[in-house]
Amino acid sequence: MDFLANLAPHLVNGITLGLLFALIALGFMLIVGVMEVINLAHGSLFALGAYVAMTIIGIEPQWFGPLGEWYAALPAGLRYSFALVLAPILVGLVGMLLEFCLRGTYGKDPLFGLLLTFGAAMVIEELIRIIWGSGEQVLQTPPAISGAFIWNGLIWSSYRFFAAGFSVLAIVMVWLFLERTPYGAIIKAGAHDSEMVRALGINLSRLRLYVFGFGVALAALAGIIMAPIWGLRPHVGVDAVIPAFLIIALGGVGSFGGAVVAGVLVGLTVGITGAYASEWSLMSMYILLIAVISFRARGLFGKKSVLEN
Amino acid sequence: MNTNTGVAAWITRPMLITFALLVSLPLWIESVGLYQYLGVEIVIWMVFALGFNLLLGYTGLPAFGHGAYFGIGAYAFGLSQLHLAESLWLGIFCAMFFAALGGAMVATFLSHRRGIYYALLTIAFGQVFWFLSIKWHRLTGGEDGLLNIPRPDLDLGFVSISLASNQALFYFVLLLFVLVVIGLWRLIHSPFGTVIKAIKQNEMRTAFIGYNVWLYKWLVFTLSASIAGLAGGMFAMAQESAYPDVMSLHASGFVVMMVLIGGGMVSFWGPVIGAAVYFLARDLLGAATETWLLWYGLMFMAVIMFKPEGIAGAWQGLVKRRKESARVEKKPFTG
Amino acid sequence: MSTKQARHSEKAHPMRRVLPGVAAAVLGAYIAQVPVAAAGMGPIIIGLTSDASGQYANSGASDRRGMLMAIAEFNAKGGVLGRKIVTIHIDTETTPATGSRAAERLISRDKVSFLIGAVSSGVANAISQVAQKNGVIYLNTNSSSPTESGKNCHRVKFVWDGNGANFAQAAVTNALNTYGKKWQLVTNDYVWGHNTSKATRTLVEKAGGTIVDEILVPQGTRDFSSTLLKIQQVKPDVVAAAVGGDDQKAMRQQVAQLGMGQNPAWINNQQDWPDVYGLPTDNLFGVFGTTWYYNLDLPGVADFVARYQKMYPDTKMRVPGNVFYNGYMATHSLLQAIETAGTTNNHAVIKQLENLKVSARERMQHHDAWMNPKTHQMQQTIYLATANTGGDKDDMFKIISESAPETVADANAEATCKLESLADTPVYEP
Amino acid sequence: MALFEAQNLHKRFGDRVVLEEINLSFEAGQISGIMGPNGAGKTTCFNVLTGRYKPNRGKVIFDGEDITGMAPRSIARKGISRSFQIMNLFDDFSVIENVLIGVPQVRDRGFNMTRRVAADSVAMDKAAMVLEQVGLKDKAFENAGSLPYGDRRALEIGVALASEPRLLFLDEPTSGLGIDATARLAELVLELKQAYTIVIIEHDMKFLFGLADNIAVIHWGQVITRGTPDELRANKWVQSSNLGKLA
Repeated sequence: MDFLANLAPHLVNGITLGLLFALIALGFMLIVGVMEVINLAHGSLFALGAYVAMTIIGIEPQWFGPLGEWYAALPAGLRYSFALVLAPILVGLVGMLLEFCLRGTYGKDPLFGLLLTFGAAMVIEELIRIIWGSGEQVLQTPPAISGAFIWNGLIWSSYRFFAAGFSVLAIVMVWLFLERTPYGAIIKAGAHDSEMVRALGINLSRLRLYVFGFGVALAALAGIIMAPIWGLRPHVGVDAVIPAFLIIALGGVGSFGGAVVAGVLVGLTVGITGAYASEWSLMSMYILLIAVISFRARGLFGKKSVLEN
Repeated sequence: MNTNTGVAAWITRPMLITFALLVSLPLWIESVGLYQYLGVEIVIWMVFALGFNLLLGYTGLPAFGHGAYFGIGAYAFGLSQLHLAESLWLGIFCAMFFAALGGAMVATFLSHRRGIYYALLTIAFGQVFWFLSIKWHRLTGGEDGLLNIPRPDLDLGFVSISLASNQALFYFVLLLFVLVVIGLWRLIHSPFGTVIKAIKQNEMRTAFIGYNVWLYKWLVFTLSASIAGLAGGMFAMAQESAYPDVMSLHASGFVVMMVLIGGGMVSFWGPVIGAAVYFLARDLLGAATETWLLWYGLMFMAVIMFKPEGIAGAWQGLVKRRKESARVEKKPFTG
Repeated sequence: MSTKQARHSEKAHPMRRVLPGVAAAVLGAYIAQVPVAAAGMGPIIIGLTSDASGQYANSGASDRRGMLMAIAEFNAKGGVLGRKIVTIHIDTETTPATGSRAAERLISRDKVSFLIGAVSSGVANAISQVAQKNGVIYLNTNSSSPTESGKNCHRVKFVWDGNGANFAQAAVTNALNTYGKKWQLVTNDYVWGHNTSKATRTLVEKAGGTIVDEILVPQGTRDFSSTLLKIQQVKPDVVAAAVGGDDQKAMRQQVAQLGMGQNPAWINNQQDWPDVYGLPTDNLFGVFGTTWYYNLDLPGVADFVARYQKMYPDTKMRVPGNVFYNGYMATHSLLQAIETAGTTNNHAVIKQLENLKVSARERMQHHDAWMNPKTHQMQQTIYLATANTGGDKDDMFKIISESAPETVADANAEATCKLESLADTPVYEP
Repeated sequence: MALFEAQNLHKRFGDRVVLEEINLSFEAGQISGIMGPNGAGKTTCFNVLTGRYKPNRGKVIFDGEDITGMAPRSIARKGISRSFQIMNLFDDFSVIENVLIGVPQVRDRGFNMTRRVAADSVAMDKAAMVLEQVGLKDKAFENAGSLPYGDRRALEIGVALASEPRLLFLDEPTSGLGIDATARLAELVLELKQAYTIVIIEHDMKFLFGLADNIAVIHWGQVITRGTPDELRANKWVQSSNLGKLA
């Protein structure tokens, strides 16, 4: 009983963590699932998103004259939500730029896409270092979602729950978009046969452009959400891309539900080991992956993927 | 990729040229502003990349955690020297053996997988080894690394040569490089080589012809892991220490970069060219600018975008175009 | 000159031909930059091995600024022994393997006379090993790992930062009396973390406190929520955290979010200025160590800060911190040692450094400092600080105590450090 | 008894029954045909017979030995080889390499890492012979990927022949071929009949009726009738179905 009392908070915590992981993996999942591109720049775009948001929130009055002053006068909450919308869009455009570079690699060995984005990751990380410096930065969160609250005897971070809740929102939105809109249908079709998409008379290259942009925007969004927890530094993306990888492998390529379930699963595993075998908390997710993949060829819910041949 | 039915001699002209170039290296390396130690590292990574390309280029298996076996080799070499006996051959043996062992173990999980899941599993295992190398610090020295690894003499029974100087070490490393090159060249023109290339092109048909695809994939992985181990062992000699970061995802990514920049997908020599370019570019950029990573990434993106077959591919294309234009000149009345 | 050359050739080549371009640039620039001073009376070349990328990029930059300022001041006075001082910097990427290569390159190709700079102990080890082999004097400016002046010490290596043991010494006893006897350790699960926590543990137990629990967090941990929950469940009086690098940055942020910085009491190891500068002060919870602070009320400090601001008018960091200070002091002392030795001969300079004594005034610290000849670690004043909530945005620390070197000496360093004999250290006189 | 027998095979994908109560037997030295409209389950049946899929129920017996659910490679090594409807070649290899890799001499030395393939004259001759048979001799060193369609079909069969099978399965060998190419293929098959037992899946009835000694008709995943071409021509069902009109 006492043990359960101890365990409970860690379960809660593990689930929140898991939702965050799922959010991190979301954009990566979309790109890999639909375009069969393993986007190793996911991490640095994740970081870029946070940096851009930080800049937008902290715009100095003098930058844009009266407009700037009016903006700077806005309550923190408004500026934050503004950044939450604008930053992903901007980074999404960067993503589209990257997609142009990727075009040459379509239909070739998927390796090339993977390595191109590996190069891009380096470039973006260095650009961040040049623009914002290599120092530790802080992404300010509005007071409404900052601070902590006490819940049966333990202190919990309000922001963490906001973040988890936001992840749920984002996940549901994306799911609705994929399942309940014609665009979603097309995207899913594109995921499984580009033949069919062409047959539908849809411009495949434009589809790819948008999907990639969208996936990257999601990466940026995750970056903004994670920055107040992980902190912000040019190479923070590395911490994002590996879990994303893992979760996709675990959930199965091209499976939306899989990614979400896997995210939560990883979160729980890390959370619980963190409490009872903390030194293995990082290792645990790899073990989990190896265990699952050894028995389930395509992760939990994976479908056959072109990337397998 | 070069055909099997063409004449495949033990030694070919490109080999002789490469060997000659490298043998003479110590004579001119300083005068072009390079330094001996860099030569050592380059050749070591050439060996690593060659072994890795057996997996990536010839069998088409995307393995992204190969730094792990390089690292295992380095640690195995170091530990054998520090705790067992100071002997070069023992060290090399341990390096190759334990890397192969690790590889074989992982390969048993991997070999019925393909494509992205193969890649992801290799990454996961790579991370596990990396993690262990830090975690198990009583054995490995953790993030401080395994230090003061001796460079044992090269004992040939009748004579024993000291490898203390980087130049002596270079020639030893070069010797192993030569053996590896000849060995691999032979291997890829052997029946085994033909089979793995077949697996790359069409795994299913290869099985239907009656080959045990799993076993071949397993064997290739183990083999290339042991070569990675060999390289790692030499690396431990060169650095006289072994560090966890050679096992990190980045190090593993870099060897993939070398192979692709060089053109490993289309040429036996790709990895060799790639390793050389990689280190030269990196060493210069690193010394020239704080932002070397930026230029490095751009360069890399450019190669993938404009010459995905890598340098060797570009070269082959050039030669081909030459030939064609020549042919056109020969018969001016065509068309 | 090499730098300009290379940058130029970089920009010059069109994308499409990038590879051959770079290849050409490589050779071109190499040929162009064959060392100026092969030997003899050319300038003294100093190789700077501070990190410019990776985890410690930021501290590395600050470290390097310190060295460069010291060098600039000497050059202004006409250099050392009448020789100008030039520097070559190579990014060690916070990666030991790169550290060795960088050291090999600087020694064999650039023929440097001395090597300076490190933040990560791994890199410092790698460099010092190559340096020892060649007899090149190497200054570890900023790695605070006890192993540096312990089991991994070298005759050619001199360590200028206070280490985990020193800070523990300074912190533990007074924390034990003020906050309580029930301690919990949070330890980064790698060598540095374990050493630091071990030091704390022994001190705590010696002083009659108890360690109720130790949480090991793997290197690379970004989410400390479960750790923090665990701490709340254990309810210790004091948490002594030996968490470093990015892990520490992440942890700080999460502790701040929970407002757990005050209760329980936290004992952190050293907080490097570049890591905390510009952060909100609630990121700076608990008690932590440092070797120097720009607001110390001591003669010379104000002037030092002014010189910094004059030389680096447009760095984000408006005031120098401990990392800069260590980089500066190390380089300064080395150059002085060369001058007094009257030669760059490594043995002579080593002897000078081993008997180095620097007055409190020169060090801008409260106590005289001296080099321990047995461990090659600078014995210096250790300060304990805590967040300064009142002050302006630069004045982040409140110094709460200063301890004389002898009171905080790293007890088991001398036992574990086995320096190579001078005789086994090759003579090196560039 | 027959060289190859399938005894009441069942195959389900999920809840969809694809094969039901399939009983087939192929006599040595004969050409047997399996026909039926598209989607009747012919190819699935083939895949079950050659080990690509395990049947849910039933037995596959080759030369008196139960080979049900054996891995494709083991079945192949027992002397059963097949061609594919969707072509499955080694496109980066030269034509002769495609055959060479199937040659038993090469296969048995598969783990040999030092011997040169090209030096193995026995294997080379064997490969050359196969190419002779399928009429690709003069294209031996062209790249398989760049062959015209008809030649690729021929090579598809060549690869299957290389392993000296006792039983040869051909999956829709005529698909995509023109009239005279089909005619040439028919000659080739008759020629092969001297050496091999052959099973052909076809929907081109003329082709099949011209060659096969006996034919099984599969529809809705079941064998609805079997017999010699003449018997089938007489068969009510075949006549009623459009299949008959073709023949």
